[in-house]
Amino acid sequence: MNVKPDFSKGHNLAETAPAFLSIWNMESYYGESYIVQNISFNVHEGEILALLGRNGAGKTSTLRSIARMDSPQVTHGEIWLDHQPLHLMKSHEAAAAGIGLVPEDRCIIPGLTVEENLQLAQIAPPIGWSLDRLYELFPRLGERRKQEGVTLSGGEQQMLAIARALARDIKVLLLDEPYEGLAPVIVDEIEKTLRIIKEQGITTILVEQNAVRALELADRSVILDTGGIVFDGSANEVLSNEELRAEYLAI
Amino acid sequence: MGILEVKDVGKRFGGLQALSDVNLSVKENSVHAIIGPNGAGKSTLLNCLVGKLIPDTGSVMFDGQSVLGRTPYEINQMGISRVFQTPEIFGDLTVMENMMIPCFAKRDGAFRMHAIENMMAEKDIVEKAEAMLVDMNMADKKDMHSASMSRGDKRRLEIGMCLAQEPRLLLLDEPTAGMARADTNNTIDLLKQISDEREITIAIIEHDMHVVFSLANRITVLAQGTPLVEDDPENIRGNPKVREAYLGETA
Amino acid sequence: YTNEPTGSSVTLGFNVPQTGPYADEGADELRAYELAVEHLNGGGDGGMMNTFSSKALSGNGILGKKVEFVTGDTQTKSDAARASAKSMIEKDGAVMITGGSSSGVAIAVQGLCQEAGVIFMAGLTHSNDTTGKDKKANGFRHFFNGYMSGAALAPVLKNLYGTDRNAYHLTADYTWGWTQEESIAAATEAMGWKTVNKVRTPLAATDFSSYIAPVLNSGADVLVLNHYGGNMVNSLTNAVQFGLRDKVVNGKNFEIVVPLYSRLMAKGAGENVKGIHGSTNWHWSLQDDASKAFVKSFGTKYGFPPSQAAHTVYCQTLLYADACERAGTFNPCGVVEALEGFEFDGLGNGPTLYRAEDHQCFKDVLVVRGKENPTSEFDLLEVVEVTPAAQVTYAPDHPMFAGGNLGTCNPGA
Amino acid sequence: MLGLNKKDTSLMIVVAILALFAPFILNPFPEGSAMAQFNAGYPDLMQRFVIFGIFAIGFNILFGLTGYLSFGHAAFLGIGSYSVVWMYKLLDYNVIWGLPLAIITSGLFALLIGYVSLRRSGIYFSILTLAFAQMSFNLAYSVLTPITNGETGLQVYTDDAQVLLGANEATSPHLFGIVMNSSAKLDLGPWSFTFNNGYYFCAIILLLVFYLAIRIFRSPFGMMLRAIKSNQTRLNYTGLNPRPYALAAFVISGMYAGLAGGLMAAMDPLAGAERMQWTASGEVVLMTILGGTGTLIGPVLGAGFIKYFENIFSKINDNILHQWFAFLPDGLEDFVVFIIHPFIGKGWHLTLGILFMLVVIFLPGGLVEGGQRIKRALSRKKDADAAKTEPAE
Amino acid sequence: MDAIILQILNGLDKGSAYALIALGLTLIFGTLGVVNFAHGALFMIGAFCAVTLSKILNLSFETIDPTKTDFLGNPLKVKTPYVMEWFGPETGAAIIDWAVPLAILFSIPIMIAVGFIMERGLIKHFYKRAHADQILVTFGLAIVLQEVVKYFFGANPIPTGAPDAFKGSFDFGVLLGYDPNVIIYPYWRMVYFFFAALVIGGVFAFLQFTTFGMVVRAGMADRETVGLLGINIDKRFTIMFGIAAAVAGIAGVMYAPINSPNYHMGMDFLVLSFVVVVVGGMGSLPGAVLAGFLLGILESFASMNQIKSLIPGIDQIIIYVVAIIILLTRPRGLMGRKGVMEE
Ligand SMILES: Nc1ncnc2c1ncn2[C@@H]1O[C@H](COP(=O)(O)OP(=O)(O)OP(=O)(O)O)[C@@H](O)[C@H]1O
Ligand SMILES: Nc1ncnc2c1ncn2[C@@H]1O[C@H](COP(=O)(O)OP(=O)(O)OP(=O)(O)O)[C@@H](O)[C@H]1O
Ligand SMILES: [Mg+2]
Ligand SMILES: [Mg+2]
Repeated sequence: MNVKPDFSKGHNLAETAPAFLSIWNMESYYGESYIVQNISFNVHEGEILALLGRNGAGKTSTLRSIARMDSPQVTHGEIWLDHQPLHLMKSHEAAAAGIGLVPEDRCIIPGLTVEENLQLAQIAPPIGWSLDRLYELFPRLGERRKQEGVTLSGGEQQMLAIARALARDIKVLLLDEPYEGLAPVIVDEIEKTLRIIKEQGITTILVEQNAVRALELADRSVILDTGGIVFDGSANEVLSNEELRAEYLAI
Repeated sequence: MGILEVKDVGKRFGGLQALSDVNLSVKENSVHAIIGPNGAGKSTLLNCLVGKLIPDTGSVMFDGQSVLGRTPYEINQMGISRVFQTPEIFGDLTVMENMMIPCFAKRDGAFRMHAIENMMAEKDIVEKAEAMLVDMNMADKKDMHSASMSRGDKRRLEIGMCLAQEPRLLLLDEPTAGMARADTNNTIDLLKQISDEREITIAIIEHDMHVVFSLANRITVLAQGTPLVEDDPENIRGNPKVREAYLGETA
Repeated sequence: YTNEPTGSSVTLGFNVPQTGPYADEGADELRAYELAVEHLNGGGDGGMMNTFSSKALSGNGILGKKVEFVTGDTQTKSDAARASAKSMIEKDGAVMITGGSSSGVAIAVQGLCQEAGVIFMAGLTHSNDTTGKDKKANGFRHFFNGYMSGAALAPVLKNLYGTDRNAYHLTADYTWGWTQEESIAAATEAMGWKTVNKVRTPLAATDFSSYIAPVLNSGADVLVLNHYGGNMVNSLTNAVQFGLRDKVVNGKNFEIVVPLYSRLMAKGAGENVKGIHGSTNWHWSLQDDASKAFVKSFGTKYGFPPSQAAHTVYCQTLLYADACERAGTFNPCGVVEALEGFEFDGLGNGPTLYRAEDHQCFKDVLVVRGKENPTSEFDLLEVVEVTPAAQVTYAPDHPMFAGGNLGTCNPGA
Repeated sequence: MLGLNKKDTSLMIVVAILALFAPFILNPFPEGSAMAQFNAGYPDLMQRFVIFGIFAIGFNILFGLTGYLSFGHAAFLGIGSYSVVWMYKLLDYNVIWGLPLAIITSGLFALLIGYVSLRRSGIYFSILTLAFAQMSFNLAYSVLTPITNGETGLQVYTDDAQVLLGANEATSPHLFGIVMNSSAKLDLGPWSFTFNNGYYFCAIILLLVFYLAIRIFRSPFGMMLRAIKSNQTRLNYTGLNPRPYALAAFVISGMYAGLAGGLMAAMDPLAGAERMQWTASGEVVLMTILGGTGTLIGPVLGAGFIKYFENIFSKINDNILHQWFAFLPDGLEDFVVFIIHPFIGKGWHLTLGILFMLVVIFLPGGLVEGGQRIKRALSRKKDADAAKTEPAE
Repeated sequence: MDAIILQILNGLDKGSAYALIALGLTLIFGTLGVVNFAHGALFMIGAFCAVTLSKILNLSFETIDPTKTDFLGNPLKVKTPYVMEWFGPETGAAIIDWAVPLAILFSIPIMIAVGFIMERGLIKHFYKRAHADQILVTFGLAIVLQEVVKYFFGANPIPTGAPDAFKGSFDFGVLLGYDPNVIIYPYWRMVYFFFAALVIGGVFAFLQFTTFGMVVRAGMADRETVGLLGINIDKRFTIMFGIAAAVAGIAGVMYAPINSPNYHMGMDFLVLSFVVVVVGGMGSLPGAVLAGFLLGILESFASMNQIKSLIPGIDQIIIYVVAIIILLTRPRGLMGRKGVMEE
């Protein structure tokens, strides 16, 4: 079932892309299982998009596809970021093009200290926030800078993962369940941070189980179910649409 | 006298006093929640209970016996089961096999040489595992390779595996983190049911206050390695110290 | 008897190392076998068939049957060698197995042939045990052995280095090494040398520096390297590296002796062999008619002179064929009878005896020295002395060879 | 049947048929034909297939199930062989004394080595086992010569005790008078088939231990072993002690190796030290991976594959090549022989190395995966055929 | 005492060979996590670079010397190397004499190329595969490389001498006040020791003072995440492989005069080098170097007659005994990092 990417249908999105980040007919596979099923959506510059859905709906897979990770394998479709064809890139090229993914299991690198984890992010250009500025935003990390990253508590790891993304000069921040495992006070704080990030002009896609919280923050929302898009519209619309909330978000 | 008595436990990591003077008593058949800011030492405390870490000072008694100095499997055989913060399951095995292993552990103890018997011919085990899968709402995933499940499903499986052991004390480290709202609600129901019907004592670490307040009969708030307060849920909710250190405005 | 040839041809099994460290030696053996088969079947110039004192062979195969052969790889491992020999016997119907380049393999295959009821003509095997405690009625050895090396070398060493010498032995730590060490020590002690130390080195050793470094300080003035193959190449190279040969100890020049030499090893050790003495079974520079005939026919076919291994296995093939002819049968018992006590000449080492008591061959042994100014890449050794057979002959019950039992010939099924 | 499910039963039957009819299956080419070179149906090689199959099956119980990669299993093989030959020397040539002893001594050694080595996991475990085996090899080759007869290998001499040796008893290995190296021959036209007592003795043992392996794979014990490979943390926190399970697997696989070593000596009364060398340990690792780690039949296939190359390819020489290609014009014949020459005879290692690489690159699951692919391709074709025929109905 | 000094010298030298091989192996095996059974073959190829260069320098034309005959009685063909013809006999001879040191320059590009090709063509596809698969494929590769060398150079060792300037040995004993000839040490082995120290230092400096080492370590622990940080880890792995191959290769070049190169010398070193790396601890370069010297020195001590007479055969097994003791007392070898190939 190894479908070769087929870009022949030629919407030349490079010029006509309607938005900052455009996903067009994207399909991805884990081995032979078809996970992301032909989805298209746009994200505008500077906005926060909430990507919602049940467990297993395909949110993580979508983010990983956009970041051009090896799995799931994108077999069809186009992804354009600011006129750059992400679908033709490998993950490190996509990262250089401005994608910053905070993965759901944080992926702090074993064997490296907190500071080294951050330094690692600043090896390849473009470089973003300075370490000092990051420690200012997350003082806890500053205190723990010599500790091995993986021995941090869950919440601290989450901060490190976000800081690591910001250490690079990114255009789009992909956040996979950033609130998971965080104390309510910290969630508040991260939310504040996200607003600061937004003010910096960074576009964000936020995947979150706590839909209400996410929607309050987001401008727009896309809801996934079994690998397909079931809703694409403004965040307020979701909050006001009882049916949608009950069916796909159980809220 | 509770089923679990933690006395004066302290634990140091290098320059960091992760736990100090922790005293905790968990009553039989209660649901005891441990909450606290990130890095407060909750997981560390849990690790001291299950033999992963050995505390520097203090004692941990389970049902009148000390757990200190015992290996994890011995402690488990005493009746303490644990669910991890990131799911630990047998990824190479099917869901059914994952569920059968704790059933064997319950029946046969830490080691038994049953090299010739047919696994599937062990009727009692198979039935028990199947029943457990039905309880966990996973019967349809029975033959699935457990590594390729979504994370929510993995966590549910892990909880099921712990329950299959019929432990006397179940330790849960953020069981609903990353779980969709609907499943979170299911899990709450399940845990309620467990504590009511199976007479299992539960100690739970959780940041989702919805879960905490739905389940707990008793709450300990840990901050910077020491218990801040221990009280009934209603009192905790109103406690200004707790609000400031942990809950923030949202709760 | 086992594998009695019924058709118009007879199959011989050439079992040589084709992989592993001795592969080149094995390749040279194979060349010689092919040459022998060619000559037996009447091809080529006949080689040593023309000089061989027995005239039973006429170039029409053996007993009128065309000679065919199968080859196999011993890998210089007993197990692999036995497996290969068995396949020749069980699958290809070989009536005779020959070849090999180590004593362990020779003894293992000899035992197998005894059980299976075929003749074994051992290739390169220098351990006393092959015709000593492990001798078998179905097996014959054309090669000389450790005792004979010692007996041949001792007088030459005495002439060269005198009777007042202190020898230090480095010995490969397995059976062959031990028997050679015992033989050489006995022979040199008999002429007055003292043995300062006998040090065993692991078979797997590649770097001998830590064994060689203490030699000078031990008061020894002669180093005897009871090593073969890669071990010998490395230990000699290391010894020369340490400059042992430039030293003067006890007022005498320090000397190194390598009791068992082969041209391939000399080639591996390169310049380091220059001026170093040892013994060898045969060398292409011998000027008797038989040797010349063999060198010519081998050299013409392959473009370089044969090694002692090639010579040995060529002779054995002819001898086996000749024995069959004389016995009028391929039956191993007939062949054994024909070979036991057989005396002949014209195969390159002078008058030769296949002794009945232990199936060891007695002939002249060469003492050679690494050549100072070689004229070509083959011209590495020069013959210093041809020790007559009588001087290397020993009693069949000599203690170094005691303990074995030849048994009786086994014709097999 | 016999407590196996349908799939396993049919696998067992297939293996039984293959084993019992091997003398036919392995000798497909008529005697004297050019292809006869590829026949493998002679006693020694058939015995080797089976014996190394047993070795690899046992190894796979450890490696395939628990993931513990031992690099020292050859030690047990050697110990098994020495045990059997010592019984020949002390009692008599009946293999009934030696084989159980081989299993017991190798089991004891495995217990000892496993107990120590299993304190570590991963590569550290591998190196510990390697170190023990290499120590055994080095000692057996030299210092322990009184027990092992060193380089020459342990064998029976006429002056050995052999206290049970009867007057008319066979002087080669036998089982109550059934002499291992005697064979019956069957000639069918140009074909010739050999039925060897020793082979059938080994084959029956193979079937027994293969059956045992299936039972182990399907047992709760087998599942625990797979759980060890999958996640030891979880196993610990599920109240199970991984150590005795792994040790039991180690001992069982050591006993398999001991049995295999014992059988080698039962077929051929000689035990050499090089059986314990790391290359021998490495060989069984390669056999298992090549065949398909963790599969039941894979290791047997892998063992057959390697032994086939070792024994058949190494024997092809230029002469044979010239015979094969004699039909070609002379120049072309020489050219073809020149091209093939590096891969046969003394180049059989090269062919083997290339095949290792090809198999592992293209068949990540080993030879078994190759088989599965063929099967799938066939069934897909069948499906396609079925689909084609459907509209016609 | 003199005997001890002597064995320490020997041990340092043996150790530098072990350390160099283990260093290269650790870069691939301990750091990239690829079980590279072909590492010995790289060492061997290095040695054969020296052989090849010396063969190239010895390329000759033939003239007939009618006064002498060859073994068949024909007039002898005398070979004169071209370099002697071109540069005059003396300079020519000097160039040939210095073949081994020259071979270092010759081998580095070759080895780096071999490493690149190996990684790009083969190993790349095996990072995510099971260690067992890596063993099989690299073992296959090792056999193939070895057989190719055997095909062209034969199975016999090929003598490849050090320059004449380094022949003979240096008398340390005299320096320390002992009698002459008590503690002697070959010049070339001293060169080898200093060379090894230089290479080891160079590799350490490269990995320590650049972020390269950290990136590769991180990449090995979690390739995906490192890719997310914009780092092209594949490229760095390839470079790492090239470096490792070059280290193995020049270790082989310099080793050629110590022991004549043969096609299976890699396999002879293979087991030992794995033992050294693991005893040093997976993933630790200093560990590998330390273990190399430690085992080298202990091996030398074990070969002393005094010790051998106490424990017969100890020199046969010392390495393994030490390995077992170290691995049982230190779970991750001397300086191993947690989690590297522990499963
Ligand atoms: N490595 C994998 N191999 C095969 N299937 C996978 C793999 N990872 C995920 N899947 C499947 O892909 C589907 C989508 O998974 P994904 O992780 O994208 O969901 P999600 O929306 O992020 O869910 P969650 O909220 O639980 O994180 C699930 O059905 C899951 O079983
Ligand atoms: N192995 C270790 N070495 C050093 N420090 C550690 C180690 N394990 C934990 N810590 C530190 O101890 C503190 C307590 O960690 P712990 O994981 O118990 O927190 P927690 O209460 O579970 O937090 P969270 O809710 O974020 O999971 C943290 O600051 C953490 O960085
Ligand atoms: Mg997800
Ligand atoms: Mg925690």
